[in-house]
Amino acid sequence: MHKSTQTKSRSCDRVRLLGLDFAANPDFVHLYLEPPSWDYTPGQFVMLRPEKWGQDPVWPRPFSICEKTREYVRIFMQVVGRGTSLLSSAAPDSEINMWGPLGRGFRLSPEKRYLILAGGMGIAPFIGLCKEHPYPGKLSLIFGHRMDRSCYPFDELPGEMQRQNMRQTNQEDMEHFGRVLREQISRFASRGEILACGPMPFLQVVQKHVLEAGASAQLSVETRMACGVGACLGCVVETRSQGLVQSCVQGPVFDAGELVL
Amino acid sequence: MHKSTQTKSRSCDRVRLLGLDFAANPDFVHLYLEPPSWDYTPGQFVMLRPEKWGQDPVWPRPFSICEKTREYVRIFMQVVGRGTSLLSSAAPDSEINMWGPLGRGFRLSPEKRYLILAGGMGIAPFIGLCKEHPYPGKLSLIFGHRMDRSCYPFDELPGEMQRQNMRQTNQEDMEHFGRVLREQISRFASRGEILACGPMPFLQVVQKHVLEAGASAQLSVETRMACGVGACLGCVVETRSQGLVQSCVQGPVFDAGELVL
Amino acid sequence: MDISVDLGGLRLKNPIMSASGTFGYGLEFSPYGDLQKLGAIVVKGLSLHPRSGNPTPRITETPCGMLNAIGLQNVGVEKFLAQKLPFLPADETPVVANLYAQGAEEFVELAAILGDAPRVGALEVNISCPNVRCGGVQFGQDPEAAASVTREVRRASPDKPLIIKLSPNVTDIRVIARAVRDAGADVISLINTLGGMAVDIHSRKPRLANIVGGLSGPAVKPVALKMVYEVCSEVDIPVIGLGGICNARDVLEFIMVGAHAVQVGTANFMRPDLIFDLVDELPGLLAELGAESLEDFRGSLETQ
Amino acid sequence: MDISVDLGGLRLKNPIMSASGTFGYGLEFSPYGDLQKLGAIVVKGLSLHPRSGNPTPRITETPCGMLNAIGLQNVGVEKFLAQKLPFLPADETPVVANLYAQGAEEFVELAAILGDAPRVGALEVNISCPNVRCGGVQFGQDPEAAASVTREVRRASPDKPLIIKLSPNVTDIRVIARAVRDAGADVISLINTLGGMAVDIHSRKPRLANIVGGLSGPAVKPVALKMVYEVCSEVDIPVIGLGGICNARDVLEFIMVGAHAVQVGTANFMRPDLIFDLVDELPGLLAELGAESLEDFRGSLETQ
Ligand SMILES: Cc1cc2nc3c(=O)[nH]c(=O)nc-3n(C[C@H](O)[C@H](O)[C@H](O)COP(=O)(O)OP(=O)(O)OC[C@H]3O[C@@H](n4cnc5c(N)ncnc54)[C@H](O)[C@@H]3O)c2cc1C
Ligand SMILES: Cc1cc2nc3c(=O)[nH]c(=O)nc-3n(C[C@H](O)[C@H](O)[C@H](O)COP(=O)(O)OP(=O)(O)OC[C@H]3O[C@@H](n4cnc5c(N)ncnc54)[C@H](O)[C@@H]3O)c2cc1C
Ligand SMILES: Cc1cc2nc3c(=O)[nH]c(=O)nc-3n(C[C@H](O)[C@H](O)[C@H](O)COP(=O)(O)O)c2cc1C
Ligand SMILES: Cc1cc2nc3c(=O)[nH]c(=O)nc-3n(C[C@H](O)[C@H](O)[C@H](O)COP(=O)(O)O)c2cc1C
Ligand code: FES
Ligand code: FES
Repeated sequence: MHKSTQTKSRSCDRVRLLGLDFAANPDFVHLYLEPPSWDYTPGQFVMLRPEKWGQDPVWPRPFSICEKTREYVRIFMQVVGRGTSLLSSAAPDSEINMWGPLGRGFRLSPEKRYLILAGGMGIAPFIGLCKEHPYPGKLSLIFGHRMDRSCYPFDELPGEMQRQNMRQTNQEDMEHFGRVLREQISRFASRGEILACGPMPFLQVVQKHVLEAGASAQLSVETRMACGVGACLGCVVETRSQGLVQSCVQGPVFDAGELVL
Repeated sequence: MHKSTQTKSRSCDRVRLLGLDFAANPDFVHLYLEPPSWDYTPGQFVMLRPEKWGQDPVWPRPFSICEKTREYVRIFMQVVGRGTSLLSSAAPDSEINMWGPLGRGFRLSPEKRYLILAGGMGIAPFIGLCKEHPYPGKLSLIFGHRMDRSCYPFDELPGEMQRQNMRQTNQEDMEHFGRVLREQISRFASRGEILACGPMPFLQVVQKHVLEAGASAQLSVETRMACGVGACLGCVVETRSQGLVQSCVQGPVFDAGELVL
Repeated sequence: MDISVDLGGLRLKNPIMSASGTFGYGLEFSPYGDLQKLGAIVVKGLSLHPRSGNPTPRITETPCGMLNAIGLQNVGVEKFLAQKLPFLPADETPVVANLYAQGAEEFVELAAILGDAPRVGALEVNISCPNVRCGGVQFGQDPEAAASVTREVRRASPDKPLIIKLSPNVTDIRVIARAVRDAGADVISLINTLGGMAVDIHSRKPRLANIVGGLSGPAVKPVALKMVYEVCSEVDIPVIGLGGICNARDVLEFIMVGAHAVQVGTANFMRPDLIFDLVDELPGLLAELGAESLEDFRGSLETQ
Repeated sequence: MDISVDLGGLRLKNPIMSASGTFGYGLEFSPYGDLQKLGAIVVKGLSLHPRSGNPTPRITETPCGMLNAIGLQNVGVEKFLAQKLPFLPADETPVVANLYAQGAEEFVELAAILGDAPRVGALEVNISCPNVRCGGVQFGQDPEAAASVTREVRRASPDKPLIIKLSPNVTDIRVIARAVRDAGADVISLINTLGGMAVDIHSRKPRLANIVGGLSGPAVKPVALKMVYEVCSEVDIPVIGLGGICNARDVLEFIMVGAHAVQVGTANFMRPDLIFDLVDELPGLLAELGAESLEDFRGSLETQ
């Protein structure tokens, strides 16, 4: 991979919002931000807090680094509440405090095969990962989602990858998706490593099948975060070896066997 | 005058911001808002609170009705703090809660001569008044201001009016302006009525000269307002006949002799 | 959807009341909505004699809130009965008189007058205003004083439902709640404002002429919700919750922790028709949450 | 511009300290600024033994603020001394240990260990955490208990400057301040968090697993400022003011009502380099206000 797997440095920068790009559904939006000089590992995230927020809301908001180029840092965001709604209506050129890259990303080796399991917005950290991977043929992806496929940047992914997208709109779809996950995980278990990101119920299912299949997997978790730097102790998750740890520092990516979900 | 001097009705409307128009200095801005159906009297004001403010800042902001046409309600605003700064960067088409017209405006009779004394932003309520007056020749205006004349909509005023603008940039200018005010007030005292709007120190000077000259005058005062409808009792001013009264209801325009400034 | 409530004998068609001091005498809001829609109107605090209140400035904005030190400016009880009350739709929407006095005797006199007034639905006794020097806050901060005022007012006005409004500026709100319940309160309302202060570093002056004032608005909602929860868990009489309520969700938060009704205060300043919208939105939100009535939702917080 | 302060023997080059629990062990913030710029670093509350804290969720956002119920998760005093303290620039910027214990004996043991630790500049005793069930808040709400903890810790650590951190959840903060001053506190810091609560009407659950938590951030600033003002007017020892400080203006508001120094808490979450910017901005703002030094500005509030 052309990115180093180690974070070189971190900083808090006041960056300009270069532009917004809305998907088919306006609740799905890509934010393009002026790029700081740091390098990142896919799976790492940034904290965003526009200057204009004043004193409300108080917290910044965490987002996976979807992609970083010389021109921009890109965030792929779904509007779910006040913070994301304010961000999605931010004025181009407005100033946003951004700090990162934060946490531990996916540990990757260019030679290995990976099965990527993304649930909904969990696709975000994989965009850069896949697009920048030197051998996309080594990657396969199963993408489960509820909204129309056009909401997500699925089609951007390299054609050399094996990509499968599965939409769930009802209970039956969900069950089918669960079966596919189990099948694919057990089939892939001996061939490489699994990377997964998505909502908690999705990760719980993935973890269960991974452990059953004795597969090796890295899971990226989402928790409520106030600081992103390890100070507030709000984002803790339970791990088998170390008890409660900050997911913003020790995560968001953890070995599947480590996590108590 | 084509406007009735009595308020016909009041309402709280969620109106669209039609557009913003910045003066030479970007701290001076004209807001154009979708016009509700009410009629107003110059000197009356509206309360504005954009939906987007959420819960901070809590209060709406009061602004004189600068002008109202079939197409728009216009506010002439100076950016002085957080509320006005947020308003000046509001997105066109965004929704703003506006209620009004509030308070008592200037009591005017079309036959009378008026000397208008405006200090700085105190020019706002006089724009509509002068432009809509059937006999602008009966109006004269002295406009004192600190910023460059191009910041204010002075040049819009009807050419038939006698208009004098005086910029104050230092103590000497201020003193000269004070002398002009005294002179003009005493000269005009027996010829008609005086209307004044501006910052408190300006109104205090005007009131002093008006009382000395035995002139008849209406002064528009600015106070801290939380509600604009007479409920919070935050905006009270002292009057000679009724003690403390809400300036949002009994004012903002008062007879000069009534006010204890 | 049945959203009516019974507040110690005072029947409301819905749980939305205005909070004293933020809704004038009610009439100020009639251009913006139909007063008859409201559950009840609580008017500005009334004293025996007219009061002109504190010097200005009396209000200042704070993060997600405001401070006030109005100092109970009001027209006095007589003028209220003669000039304000007759114009309120009291048959449709009960009018609650909010009482303020500087001592027990004055409270008794006031309660006797208002207790006899035909169009007054209930009395709410403000033992918690932090903005007046004698009386006020002391009653609300000491359980014995609170109980004694409650007893006196109860005696002076035996028939009208009696609401005692508590101050949040205490170490343990449950102690005060128990004291006023035992002393005969039919209903408890809380919270009044939290003590607060703001200053201007440029002028080096307090932002309120009174130096300190009372904090209200969304900023205080978490404090209010906790105290309402505590009082609802402690006493068995109906509780009216308030503090920072701005929308129908906020209303139901207070109901969910056990309140029978709520009052809307500072939010009336954010938009004068806001309180009327709340009444409209409430049934729909309750339905969305799967509740069959307001009562069904009340106290439904799961703490496992 | 001289902005140094003396806090009961602890000399700070500027009045900007981090608030306990919001700045980790300091090191978390070193990528974002030079720790040596700060007046002092107050670390996360330390207990005798490691604690894992409360179940999640432990934090939730509120209007202009947040609630937390972390429950004093910390590495324990030994690991702190061995693994965290050595990496802090304690010669340049004093490290203040924040002590938490469930009873007087534990406080004494902790104070003895930390009192002897060479790189610890001062002790701050948290008698006010509302998030742990036994101990904690009780000490801070009762003047006698507060005094007795103060005396014990004073005895166990006679040499280090002793800061007692007060709870705002009391009827009269001045009573507690006098009690701890008389019991030997060198410095008082306030406020800790205000008790609060938030709930989710959809899940019908509290937003914190602990049900209640502590409110902090800009929302509480008016409450903090009033209490700091009251304590500064009441006792003659130095006071550290905190609660909602977000910018240099806020800092000077607390100094103007009489505080010697301030702590920055929740604002560290808004932006991790914010606290460093405050240090840079302070001298300029003081100059703009016509002050000759921080001390010149302190207590300069005019109440006529
Ligand atoms: C490491 C990390 C990476 C993330 N990456 C992305 C991303 O790439 N794209 C994206 O769209 N979102 C991402 N998220 C989630 C995103 O941070 C939240 O959606 C956002 O903070 C919500 O803010 P809000 O103010 O709009 O919603 P709020 O009003 O704060 O909350 C709205 C709803 O969302 C829930 N919620 C809020 N924050 C979280 C959270 N962190 N986890 C789960 N539920 C939450 C709330 O409980 C509530 O139900 C990430 C979160 C984390 C922790
Ligand atoms: C009846 C009335 C009519 C008005 N008409 C206009 C108008 O046409 N155009 C216009 O630009 N402004 C007008 N104002 C003033 C305008 O309301 C304030 O400038 C605005 O509310 C400031 O909001 P802010 O959040 O930007 O400032 P804040 O951050 O609230 O305050 C910034 C500074 O302005 C001061 N300030 C705030 N509100 C007032 C006030 N009401 N009076 C005096 N000083 C204040 C504050 O004390 C502070 O020093 C009017 C005010 C009133 C009461
Ligand atoms: C301007 C103002 C005036 C008030 N006057 C009174 C009063 O006269 N009597 C009273 O009991 N409470 C009074 N209050 C307190 C409110 O009724 C209410 O208890 C408090 O503001 C908290 O609710 P809120 O956050 O919804 O405003 C006043 C509050 C404000 C803001
Ligand atoms: C997440 C969090 C954790 C805290 N932990 C502690 C603690 O361990 N010890 C302590 O004395 N105070 C603790 N506090 C209280 C803060 O130090 C401070 O007193 C309070 O937050 C008010 O200041 P602020 O509004 O600037 O945050 C904590 C506060 C927060 C928000
Ligand atoms: S978000 Fe604050 S410790 Fe992880
Ligand atoms: S602004 Fe509220 S009474 Fe005038």
